[in-house]
Formats: sequence, C-alpha cells, structure tokens
Amino acid sequence: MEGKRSGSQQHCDLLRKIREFTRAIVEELSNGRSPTILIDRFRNYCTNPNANCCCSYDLSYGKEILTFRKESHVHRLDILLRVLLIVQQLLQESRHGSKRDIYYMHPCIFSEQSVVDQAINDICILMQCSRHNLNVVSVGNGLVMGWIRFLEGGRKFDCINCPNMAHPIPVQVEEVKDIVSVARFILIVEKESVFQRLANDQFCNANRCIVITGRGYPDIPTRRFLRLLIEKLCLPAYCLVDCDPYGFDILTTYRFGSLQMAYDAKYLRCPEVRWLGAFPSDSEKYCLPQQCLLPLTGKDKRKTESMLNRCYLQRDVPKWRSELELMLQRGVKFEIEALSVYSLSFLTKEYIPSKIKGGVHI
Amino acid sequence: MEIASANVICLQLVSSATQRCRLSGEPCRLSVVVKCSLPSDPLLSRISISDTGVGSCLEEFQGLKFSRQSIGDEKWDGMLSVRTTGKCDNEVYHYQLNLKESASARRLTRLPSNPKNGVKFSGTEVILSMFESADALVAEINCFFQKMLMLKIPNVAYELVVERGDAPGSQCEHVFLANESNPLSFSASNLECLKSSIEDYVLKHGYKKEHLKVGSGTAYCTEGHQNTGWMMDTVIAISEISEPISSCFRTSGAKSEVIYFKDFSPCSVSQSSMKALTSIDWRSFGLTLKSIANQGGYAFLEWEGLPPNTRIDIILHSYHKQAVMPSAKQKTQLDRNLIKRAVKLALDDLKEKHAGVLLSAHALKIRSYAPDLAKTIAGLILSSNDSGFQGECFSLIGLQCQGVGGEIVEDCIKKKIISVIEMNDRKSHERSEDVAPFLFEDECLQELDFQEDEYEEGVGFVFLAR
Amino acid sequence: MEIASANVICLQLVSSATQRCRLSGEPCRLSVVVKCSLPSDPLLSRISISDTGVGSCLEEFQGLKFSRQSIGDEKWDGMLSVRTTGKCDNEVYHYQLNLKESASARRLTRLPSNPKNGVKFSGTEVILSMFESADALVAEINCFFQKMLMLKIPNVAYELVVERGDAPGSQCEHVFLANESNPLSFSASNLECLKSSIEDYVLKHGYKKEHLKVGSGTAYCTEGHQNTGWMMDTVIAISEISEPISSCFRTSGAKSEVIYFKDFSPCSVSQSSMKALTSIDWRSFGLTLKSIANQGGYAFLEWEGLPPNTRIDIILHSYHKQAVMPSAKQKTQLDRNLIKRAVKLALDDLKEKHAGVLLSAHALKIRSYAPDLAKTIAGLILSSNDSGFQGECFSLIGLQCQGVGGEIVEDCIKKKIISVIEMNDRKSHERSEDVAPFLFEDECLQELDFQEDEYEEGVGFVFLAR
Amino acid sequence: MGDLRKSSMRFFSDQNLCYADILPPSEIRARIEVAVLNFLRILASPTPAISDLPLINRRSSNSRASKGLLTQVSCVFLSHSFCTRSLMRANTAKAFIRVWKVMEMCFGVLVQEKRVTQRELFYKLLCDSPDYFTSQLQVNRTIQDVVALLQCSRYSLGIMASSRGLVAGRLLLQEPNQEVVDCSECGLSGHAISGDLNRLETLILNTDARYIIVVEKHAIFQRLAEDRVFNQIPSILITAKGYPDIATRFLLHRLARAFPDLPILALVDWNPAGLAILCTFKFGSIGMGLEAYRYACNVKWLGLRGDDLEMIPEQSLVPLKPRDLQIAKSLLSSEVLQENYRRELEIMVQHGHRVEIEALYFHGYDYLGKYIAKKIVQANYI
Ligand SMILES: [Mg+2]
Ligand SMILES: [Mg+2]
Repeated sequence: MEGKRSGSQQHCDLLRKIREFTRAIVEELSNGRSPTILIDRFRNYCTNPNANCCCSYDLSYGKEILTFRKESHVHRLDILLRVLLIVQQLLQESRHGSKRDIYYMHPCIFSEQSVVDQAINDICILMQCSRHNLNVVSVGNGLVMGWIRFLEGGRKFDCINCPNMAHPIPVQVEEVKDIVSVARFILIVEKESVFQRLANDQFCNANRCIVITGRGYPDIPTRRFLRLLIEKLCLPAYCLVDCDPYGFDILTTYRFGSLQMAYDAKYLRCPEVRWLGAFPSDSEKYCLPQQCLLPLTGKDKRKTESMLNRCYLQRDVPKWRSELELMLQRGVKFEIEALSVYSLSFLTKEYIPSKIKGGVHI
Repeated sequence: MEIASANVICLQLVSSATQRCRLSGEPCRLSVVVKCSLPSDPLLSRISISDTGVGSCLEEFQGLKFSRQSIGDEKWDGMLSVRTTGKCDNEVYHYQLNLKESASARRLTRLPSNPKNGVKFSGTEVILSMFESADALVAEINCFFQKMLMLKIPNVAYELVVERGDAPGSQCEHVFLANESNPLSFSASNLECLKSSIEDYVLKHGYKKEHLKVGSGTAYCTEGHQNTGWMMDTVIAISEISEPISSCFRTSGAKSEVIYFKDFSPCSVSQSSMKALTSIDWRSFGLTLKSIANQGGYAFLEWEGLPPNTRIDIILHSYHKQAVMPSAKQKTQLDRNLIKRAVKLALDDLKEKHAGVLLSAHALKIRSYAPDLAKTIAGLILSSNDSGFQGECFSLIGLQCQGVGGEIVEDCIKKKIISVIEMNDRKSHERSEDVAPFLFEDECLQELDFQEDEYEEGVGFVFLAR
Repeated sequence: MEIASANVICLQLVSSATQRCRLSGEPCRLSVVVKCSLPSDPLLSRISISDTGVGSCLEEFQGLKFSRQSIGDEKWDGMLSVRTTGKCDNEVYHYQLNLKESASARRLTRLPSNPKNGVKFSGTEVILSMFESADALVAEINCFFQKMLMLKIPNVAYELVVERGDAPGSQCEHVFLANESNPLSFSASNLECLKSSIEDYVLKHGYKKEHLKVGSGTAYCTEGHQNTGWMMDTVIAISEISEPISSCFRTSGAKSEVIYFKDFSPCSVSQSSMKALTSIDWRSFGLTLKSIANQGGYAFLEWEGLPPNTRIDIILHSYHKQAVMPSAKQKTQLDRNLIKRAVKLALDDLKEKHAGVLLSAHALKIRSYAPDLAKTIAGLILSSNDSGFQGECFSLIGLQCQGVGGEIVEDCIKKKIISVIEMNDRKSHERSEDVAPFLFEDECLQELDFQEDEYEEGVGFVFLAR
Repeated sequence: MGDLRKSSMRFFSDQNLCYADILPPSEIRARIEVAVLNFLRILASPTPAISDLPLINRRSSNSRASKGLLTQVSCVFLSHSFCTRSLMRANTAKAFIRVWKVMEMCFGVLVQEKRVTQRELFYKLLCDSPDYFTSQLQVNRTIQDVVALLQCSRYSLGIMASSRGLVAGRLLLQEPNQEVVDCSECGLSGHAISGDLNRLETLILNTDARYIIVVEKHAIFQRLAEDRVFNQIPSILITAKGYPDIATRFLLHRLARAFPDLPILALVDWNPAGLAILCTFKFGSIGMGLEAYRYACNVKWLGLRGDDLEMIPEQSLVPLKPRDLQIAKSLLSSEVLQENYRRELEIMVQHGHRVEIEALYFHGYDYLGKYIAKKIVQANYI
C-alpha cells in the first residue's frame, strides 16, 4: 500500500482519510446511529490442506465489524481512536513516534503493547497504508555490512569503506537514496552472533556481498530495507537461519511476511529469498557431533506441525516443506554455531561459499 | 373459594360488591358499616356491606365454602343475610345463607321480599355478625380500600363506617372516594387508571412528578374464543426519593413490593407468579434481583446495587378481557408467561420513554466508554489543522462554527454517543439477537503468539536475567 | 575365664602351653595327642597337651571356671591331670584338678611327684578325657594351629597327633612347624613375624609377591607404669588375585575376615572391637564398608565397590608390652582407640608405601580429572606459536626441548598431577588443612576469604538483593 | 613475547587494583603463558603442588564503595577478597578444570587472531569436554572466572562483544584513517556504539556541546534525536537501551575524561529500575565484575524526579510491582547511594507508583525537549 508519491503528499492524503473517518463517525452519531467500522482481515497464508487455495495477499478474506453494540468492540474502538488521534498529531507535526511511545501515552488504558500494535495494524488497514506512513517507526534492530553505500536523509552510510563493520539499518527506509553496490549477493543471517562471526572472519572481504541481520524476527525497517536492496540491486538473497522451528519461521517471515502484517505483506515480503541453511540434512552431511543436536521440545513440535500446514509452503517452496518435515521426523534441532565446532572459520571459509557456489540452496 | 377466616370472607364480599358496581357502569357507592359493641352483646360486631351496583345473582355466594378448621364456630355462625335487587326488579329479594351447611339445598333460605314500589334502583346489602372485636377487620378493610383506590375504578366510591356503641359521639366514619385528586374520564382504560394512581401516589407523598418514571404494559392471553381471554396490566414506577417515607407500599430500602390485583381486587401473589417474577431477565434492564420473598401473600423483590435513593414500584393487574359477573370460579393459575410478558413490556416502555433508565449492565459498561470516546473524537476534530473539517463536524453535531470550547464539543459528542448506546440497548430487546459481526474461522490466528514483534524498550529488566 | 565348652578348654590349654613355650625363649615343641576309641570305652577320647616350655605355675588353671550349664556332666568329668616341671626343679610335679569343684580347697589334689634324676628339662603335660568323639575338636585345634602359625613365634613347633584305636595303621599324625617356608631370625619382632606370615600365605596360594601390598602399624597403650601397657600390632594386606581360592581366611568375594590374636593366641572379636572397626574412617582410604558382621566370634567386613579381584586381609594382635606368664586374668575390654589407631597406622603405611593404593574417594575423583587437566595444559603449551615459551615449559617438566609428541607432554604432566594428588591425599591425613600455593602470588592475600561458588550473574546494579 | 611475559609476571606480583584491563591479544596470551609456566613450575618444584586459582570475589559482600574526594566520582569496586578454584576441593575441582579449558579455548582463539561468540565457545566446549560443560550458563560463569583470574576484560579474551549503545548530537567521532562521523547528522537512529573497546579507545573525539544527556530508553533517545534537541540544548545524547553495557559506559567515560567540564545528566524513568540504571552509569556494578567501576562517571539526575509528579497525568501512574520494590530495597541498602537519591527513592516507594518518561508526552511530543531545557536552565539536577 506504499504509494509512489512524495512523502508530504502522502501525509496530506492520510490526514484527509483520517478526517473522513472522523467525520463519518460524527455523522453517524449525529444521525443517532451507531458507527459501523469495517476492518478488512488479511492473512498471508491459509491452512487449507488441499493446497488448492487461492490465497492472495492483496484481497481481504473477511471483515471485522466494530459497532457500539459489544463492549469488546467499543474497547477496541476506544483504543483505535486514541491511537488515531496520536497518529494525526504525529502527521500534522511531521514527527515520528514509536509504537512504544504511543503505548506510553495511555499505559493504563492500553494495558499492553500488543493492544497498541493491533490498533496500529487496524488503522493501517482502515487507511490503506503502511505503518511507516503513519509516522510510526520502529526502533531499528537490524544491522548491515558489506559492499554497499547509500544515503538516508542527509546521512551517508559508507559500508564499502569498511565492509566488515556493522551499521544499523536505517529506520526511515523511505528516505534511503543513492544506493551503490558492487555486491554479488545478499546474505541474511538470523542472529547477531553469526553476523559477528562473519565480520570477524572478514567474510565480506573474501566474498563481495552484503550481509544483513534482523537479530531474530526481523523488524519492519529491516524487511523493507532488504526488499529495497533486492529491488534496486537485483541481487540474489540467501538466508541462513538456525535449524529449528524459530529459525524456519524467521526464514518464512523474510520471504512471505508475517501474519500480523499480512495486510502489508506485499510491501514487506521478499519472494526472492532463498534458503541457504542450515538444513536438517546438514547435521549428517557435516557430521555434527551428537552433543550439538538438541531434541525438539513439545512446543517446537507443535509449532513445526502448525507451520507445515501453511499453504504457501506447499505452493511456493515444497522443498522447504520437505526439509521442515525432515526436521520433525528426526526430532532434533541445531544452531548455526554448531557448524563452528570443528573450526571457527568453517562457516565462512567452507559452508557458505560452497553452498552458494554449488547452488545448494532452495 | 375456600375461606380461611371471617375477615377473608368480608374482603371477598367487598370484592364482589366492587364487581357489581363496576358492571353497572354508573356512579356507584360501596359502603361497609361495622357496628361494634352492640348493646345486645358487647363482643358481637355486625358488618353490613352494601353497594348500589347491579343486583347479585347469588351464584357468587354459592361458590364460597366455609372451612370449619379455620374459623371456630364461636367466632362466626356462618350466616349471611343478603338483600339484593336489579334495576328491572320490582322488589328487593331477601335471602339467608348458611355457609356452614354443606348440603346446598339447605344453604339458601329465601325470606320474604320487600316491594320497590316502582322505584328503579339496584343494589345489594350483605350482613353478617361476628363474635369478635372488629378492629383487625376494620384495619384490613381500610388497607383493602386503599389498594382498591389504586385501580381508580372511575364509577365507584368507597365508604367505611365504624359505629361503636350507641353513643353518638363514639361514632367514627371513614370515607374513601375514588378520583378525588386526579379525576379521570369515565372512558379511561384500566391501565391508564393504574398509571394515574401511581402518579397520585407520588404526588401525595411529596415527590416531584419529574422524578417519577412510569412504564406500563399489557399482555393478552386469549383462551378459547377471542373475548374470554385474560389481560395483564403492569405498571412499573421508578422514583427517586430523598428520604424514606413510610407508606402503604411496604417497601423499605432496596425492596419492592409487588402489588397484585386480580379482577379488580387486591390479591396475594401465587407461587407461580413468584416464579414468573424470578424468571424475568432483570439484568438486561440493569437490575440485579438479589432475592424474592413471599411474605403473607405479598411478593418482595430485593435488589442489589440499586442506588439508595431509588425505589421501584410494581403493580400487576390481571383480569378477564371481557367484564364478567363476579364469580368465585377464578383461574388461580395464571399463565406465567403473561406476567413475564407484561412486566417486560412495562420495563421496555420505561426504557423507551426515559433515556438512560433501566439500561442493561452491558450497555452501562459500553456507556462508560462514552466520555473517553467523546474526548478522543473531539480531540481528532479540535486538533485537526483543517478548519473546514472542523466546521463540517460542528455543524453535524449542531454547534455554531466558531469559538466553541473543547468541552462543549466533547460534551455534545458524548451525549450523542450515549443516546446511540441507549437506543441500541432498547433496540436489542426487539431484535432477537445481536447481529454477530462477520465471523470467520481463522486457524492462522492461533499461531500469532509465536511471532515476536520487535520490542525495543523495557529491556532493562531483561538484561537482569542474563 | 569362663569355659563354654570342652573344646574351648582344650584350646585354652593349648594357648597356655604356647605361652609357656614362648616364655622359655628356647626352641620348644608343643604336642597335642588325641587318642580316640580307647579300648576301655570307644566313645572316650583322651587328650594330652604337652609342651617343653617353662613349667606351669598352676595359677593359670586356677582361673579356669567350669560352667555346668554349658557342658553336660556326661561329656567331661571336669578332671585335668597335670604334670609339670621347671628347669631348676628336681622332680616332675603331678596334680589332679577337678574343675567341677567350686571350693578351691578341694579342686587341687597333689599326687606323688616323679624324680628327674638330675636331668635338666622343663615342660608340662595336661591330660583330660572326654566322652565324645574328638573329630570336631581335632578340626578346631587344626585351625587354631594354623592361625598360631601366622604369629610365627620363632621358637615354637606345633604337633597334633590323632591316634585311633590301637591298630598302628589307623594312627594319623599332623605336624605343624613354624618358619618352615620363610625362616625368620629369632630376634624378629612380632609385627615382622605377622608380616612375614602374610607373605608366606600369599606365596603359598600361588600369588606373585609383587601383587601383594602389605602395611602394618603398632599402637601402644601404656597403663600404670611403662612396661605393663598393651601393644596392638596390625597388618593389612591387599592382594590382587586372578581367581578365588578357598583358604583358611574364610573370605569370599568382597568380604574380609579380621583375624584377631590376643596375647599370642587366636581370639574371637569382642563387641567393642567391632565398634572400633566400624568407626574407622574407611572412606578416607577409598574403602566403603557395607556391613560388619560378627559370626561366631569372627568379624567379617563387607566392602562395597571393591574390584572383584582384590582382597583385603586384616590381622590384629594385641598383647602385653612385657611378656608375662600366661594367666586367665585378661583385660577383655581393649581400648577401642588402640584398634582404631593401629588400623589407621597400617592403612597409612600401605598408602605411603604403595602409590595409588587406598586413595580416598575424594582423591580418586580428583585424580579422574587429571587426564583432562593434563590435556588442557598440554594443549595450551602446544598450541602456542612461541617456541621460547614451549621450551621453558618442556624444561620445567623435564622433557627434551625438540620433537616431543603431544602425548608425551600430556602424559608427563598427567603423571605429575596424579602424583601430587596422591601425595596430597597421604599428606592430608597428617595435616589438618592443606593449603596449596596460588597460581599468582599476591601480597594482598592476607585478606584471603575462602568463599565458595559465589555467582552473581548479570546483575545490572550491584545492590540487588537476592 | 618473552618481554611481555616478564611484564605480565610483574603485573601479577605487584597488582594492587582489582580491575579488568582492556588488553591487546598479545598481552592476554602472555598472561595465559605465565599462568601455564607458574602452574608447571609449582607442579615440578621440589615440593610439588597444584596451584589454586585466585579469583577476585564477585560477591556483593566483596564490594566496596568509594567516595571520591577530589574527583566527585564515586564508584563501586571489588576489593581484594579472593575466592579460589582449587582442584583439591571437591566443590571447586570441576570449576578449576573449566577455567583451564576456557583459557585453552581463548588462547587458541587469540593465537588465531580471531574472536568467538559465547555461543560458539559453548558449542566447542560442549563437544570437547561434555563432562565439564553442559550449559551456556556454565560457560558464561567460567568466562567470568577467567576474567577474574587474568584480570582482563572479557572482550580481551577474544570474546565478541556487541553494544546496544547509541550516541547522537554534537559530537564528532573519528577513527584513525577514517572519515569524521558527525553524530548530529545520524538521523533518529543515532550512531551505533561499537562493541569493540579497542576501537572506542582510539576514537578521536570533538564536541562543542555543553552537556551530555544520558537517556535510559531507546525510544526517548529517538524522540530527542528526531527533534534535534541537541541543537536547542547543545548536547550529546547517549543511550544504552536499558542497563548499560561496557562499551556504552566506556564511551561515556571517555567523553567525561575528554571533556571534563560537561555535566552528565541522566533522564530515566521514575522507578527504581530507572535509578538503578542511572546508578550503574554513575557507580558501576558488580554484575560486570572487574570491569565495573573503572568507567564510573559523575552522572547527575535530571529527571524524572519527585517534583515532576505534578505535571504527570493521573492515568500515567502505574502501581509499583514487587520487582520494583525489590530493586528499591537493594538500592536503599547500598552505602554508595547519596542522601538526596535515597530521599527520592523513599518518596517513590511511599508514593507506590512508577512513571515512565513518556508520561510527559501528555503535554505534547515536543514537551520533552522543553522539560529538559527548563531543568538545565534552572540547574535542577542532583
Ligand atoms: Mg534461533
Ligand atoms: Mg524503565
């Protein structure tokens, strides 16, 4: 829902939409009617076992109707309007606020962060925009290094100058301009420690690439930034995650987007992302010691089983699905660090280069 | 009708007299004269119940059954002396009834009639004697009449005269007249009469009329052919009092007495009616029934969480759709549903007429959001930097464009929100069920909790655990 | 001494004879001759106990008390015939003792002496008769002698002769001679004799001497004036056998029999000695006492977790510091501490002499870490790319600088570590607390504060209370 | 290397401060080599022994507070109380081996001139010595033991560090042979503080700021950075996103040394944890072991404080949780806590509520800047 128009024009549009929304509510009230607020529901997958679903990212698959008739609705409306008021102020003052900032405006009413998050998502759906359009920013957790140079606002990110040094991923991705890169691929790693390993091993010196980490589940700036790079630079993107259900879920978040942000998935997902590792089959291939293989917990198994039902796996990446099934079958998981057991540089000297060179990614 | 005490038979006789008056359709007088301390026997009381209504058909007395177990022989001999005449009759008939006699042939003794000499009048007088002081009886008849007055039967005036001894100074007279304070037209319906009497009551006890909220409802129950069904009139009054006042409505604190009339006479509440009252969904009217008690035939509803200065009065009146001659043959088991329906109609009526009254607990909760919602919406309007938009909104809520204070806007919106919520609450009783918002089965949602979202702050404590 | 059975009195008499031999200081012979199935009475056995030791003082017999309850009159008449003479005596005295007689005056009957005709010799013969087959007695004396042999009293030879009937062919003779396999000098101490006999035992049973580890200790207990105290000799042998061999040491599996001598005679273990054995801190020698049992006066110690091919033999010998004439008056309650001290001395001795033997459970555990520690230290040395450092390390552990394999370095360090651990384990018995030097010396160490595992993880600020 | 060893020997013999140095790998290697040599020397001496490992005790009972007389900087430090890891005592024998194992690992990493993450170290140890290491926690503790033994920072052992710290405002940073970074031009995410202490050590610092503002929370930092508050109040903004890591404290300490005239003002939540964060910047903490007190800075408490409550709307008051009271209790029990802080904390506990800095947004998002400015102008900090 990210438009191509300039930021200020977008702000005006959004403010107008907010005013229209407010006016509609006032109008209904003045007519003695309960305002009825329709919120589309989106999802980026279904669990239709027949795999012949027609899941679409762009169409809602249902609507929620908020009225004054149910207490839970009124509560949600109360929160939604409070957040909307804050957003209107942010937009009018051209300021940015974090979700946390918004939460702290009424901590007792909001009771917890997730309530605010839902309201922000609802507003995005109502206003048909992305979160950053609301001037709601996340604090960025992502890191980037490698053969890339760009500007964010007036600030220069010159990673090429020192390609093994971590730079924070810019929060305002829409401000990123003048991307210059000589990289041959983008490597996404799940966690900071692996990122540090790559930095320490001078991975980017040896391999002309860009390395990105979202430090766990990637936040929105990281995903938007990655998408921007893939679009602008047309580079292949490989993803290296732990061989456990969370690693896999993080992988799918990069490629297919997250369920909460499904309404915006088409701007956040990166269908180009390829899974580089660690595959469940790697434990045998690289003879990992038994101690490094941990049994899947009950929670792990449940999560894996429910992930297996996601339609996009069957439809778009059946190979991922069979690897995930293999994980469940073997009942063990391992972390990327387990690959460094024999040699610290195994990951950077052998594992990643051989996978990329040999096309061992799915 | 089984008679449990001599007093009960007196009230029953008064009730029959009322019916006869009501049926006559013309202004009637109903007199009860109690003569105590007769010279012949100081303990003997003579009670005369006379009315100017239509003449008695005697059937009404046939139905009375005297239960020996209840009344000692010494208190009443079971004898009724009845004189009655219809408008078209030429003489006044005189009967002697012995209720202690179970063989019906021997119950009635026809005595010589008196000629009317061409004068057209109608009326009945029933006389009985009791070997007992009549003080208790007088008190009961007094209360009975007071309740009768609530029915405001337009054409009946009541009179209670107590004569003590022969000394003229010791004679004491009570007169009750219907319609004295708030005359209703003769054509007023029974329900209107009930409502009017509740208003009288409130005015009489010094409340302002504006503090009184009255709702009423009538439920029908047709049985067999159309005209013989039952009606159930219900009037519910909610009044706010500043101090408790003792009254005939024996209500104290958060208790309501239910006043129950059956065929134009006060009546005790049956077990089945109690059940009907219990099964009403009071909660959907914001009321919480704490307990229900049957004390001597009167139902007491105790409320929970009612404001201390609020009282609720409930009058139920069930009667034949078609006015019928008084008869002891009455359907004692009234349809529970009739009560439920009538009460609900009255409550709905109250709610409809009086904004904010009897809101359901649900609506009350929703309404509690109104100030916040109003404040936020007002904030959205007032904080906007688009004055055109502000003007539009002001005019929508009916405010002058310029120079309006934030509080006024907020207050205005709040009122509108509250009115919508209250309206919704009323409407929701008409519709069968709240329209469920579009539901969709969503198997994905359960996975949501796995997703971590980025939390940036508050990590201080997380560090502690490392 | 209370006598519980006729067999016991025989053993007691043998024991007294041994004492007399021992006191004589010259080579002596001790003969027991059992004549079964005498022609006069086939069930009568005649037992003669003769020795060439110093003459008897008769007092030793006075102490013997015959308990009627234990021995039926029918088995033994309580009569002892004693002939004795000292070296300086001119005749052989002959006495008759009736132990069944409680009046001491009538117990002893002096019979006519035999003249020695100037021949200088000394000796004693005691004869008694029993109405019983002597098989059990012979077996007991046999075992008794075997145990006596363990004392290796240098100047005494034992002889047991059994004569059945008069037929010369049925005569059977057992001869026991001390020092037969491993002659010791006459001046050898009692302890040395015990140790030597354990060695004999091992050799006799086909073990190699190198598989035998023997430790010994002697504890003293002076009472009153210096020369009358008690000594306690203890010898403990640990041998590794490849297959179990039945032996006089009735040890099976992980059980040890404690052989207990008192004043140069086998003796049963008293309750108090059992307690002493129980209270020894075996764990500090890597031994786990599973149970201790007293079976017929013999203490059996059962071990837990002892390797299956290992056996432990324990001999205790308590005796007067000063050799005294045999006497029935013996201190039965030996000081518990004496046993404890003697056993601990023997165990310490074993540990001192034999590296790695009897290490405490603690040391064993710590020793099991030695390979890992050695590997780590060797790893540190070898992974360094600083040859100067490596050279220094090699020279410290006494290896040639160049071309040393990692395993050699590791092994060398491991040996050193193990030897320190074992040494510390031995030392820790002497010192109360072992203080190792610090890796880094620091003059501030006076503040030393041995606090254990104090982890304060990830506390953001210092002062967080727990 | 031999010379280094000699100086290391000297270090070990005349140390009198218990702190962890940031040392180059060669120095650490020398220290480890000295450790090995000492071990062997004692093992092979005429009275052979296995030397105990003297570790600086990291219990709070071993902590002392110092009140600076001249510098105004108070701090918390570990005094010279030792606990030992001894092979000979059953309860420390495994810990003793673990220390050597980790030293061996670190030595190997240093020889390779690399760095490891604690997780990698865990996996290596898990596979090499499963008898001794079964959890990450054991590895982390043993690393702290090695830090306490060699008295060097964890980072110096070749273990990777990351920092959550950010800096923004009127500060120019320059690494040798690199371009100058202007922290006022870093947008709202600020400039990330590197976890590499050696790199921080070499930074060339320049500023025209008048104040240094330490911010507890990332979001507040971002707000101030976006509003460019540092231009209205010439200042440097720094945050560690909660409890500070070493790198952030290190940089703040460097700033404090480089620009001793700049007051350091802290903006924290009005809750015990906020004060604890402030105190960690100000005094150090035992949790960071020997690395704690060296970077103590004379931080002043700008807000939120008790007098700010009047401008806080009612609904922003959140009741104190048991955890808050626990922190408050331990803060109050500390001798280093100055009297006026103690009073503030007592007011907080009495009041029974906590307030987040964000509560000031009630007066608008730009109020925060005004609030800081007003407080600074009135010198309203303690
Ligand atoms: Mg993971
Ligand atoms: Mg906080």
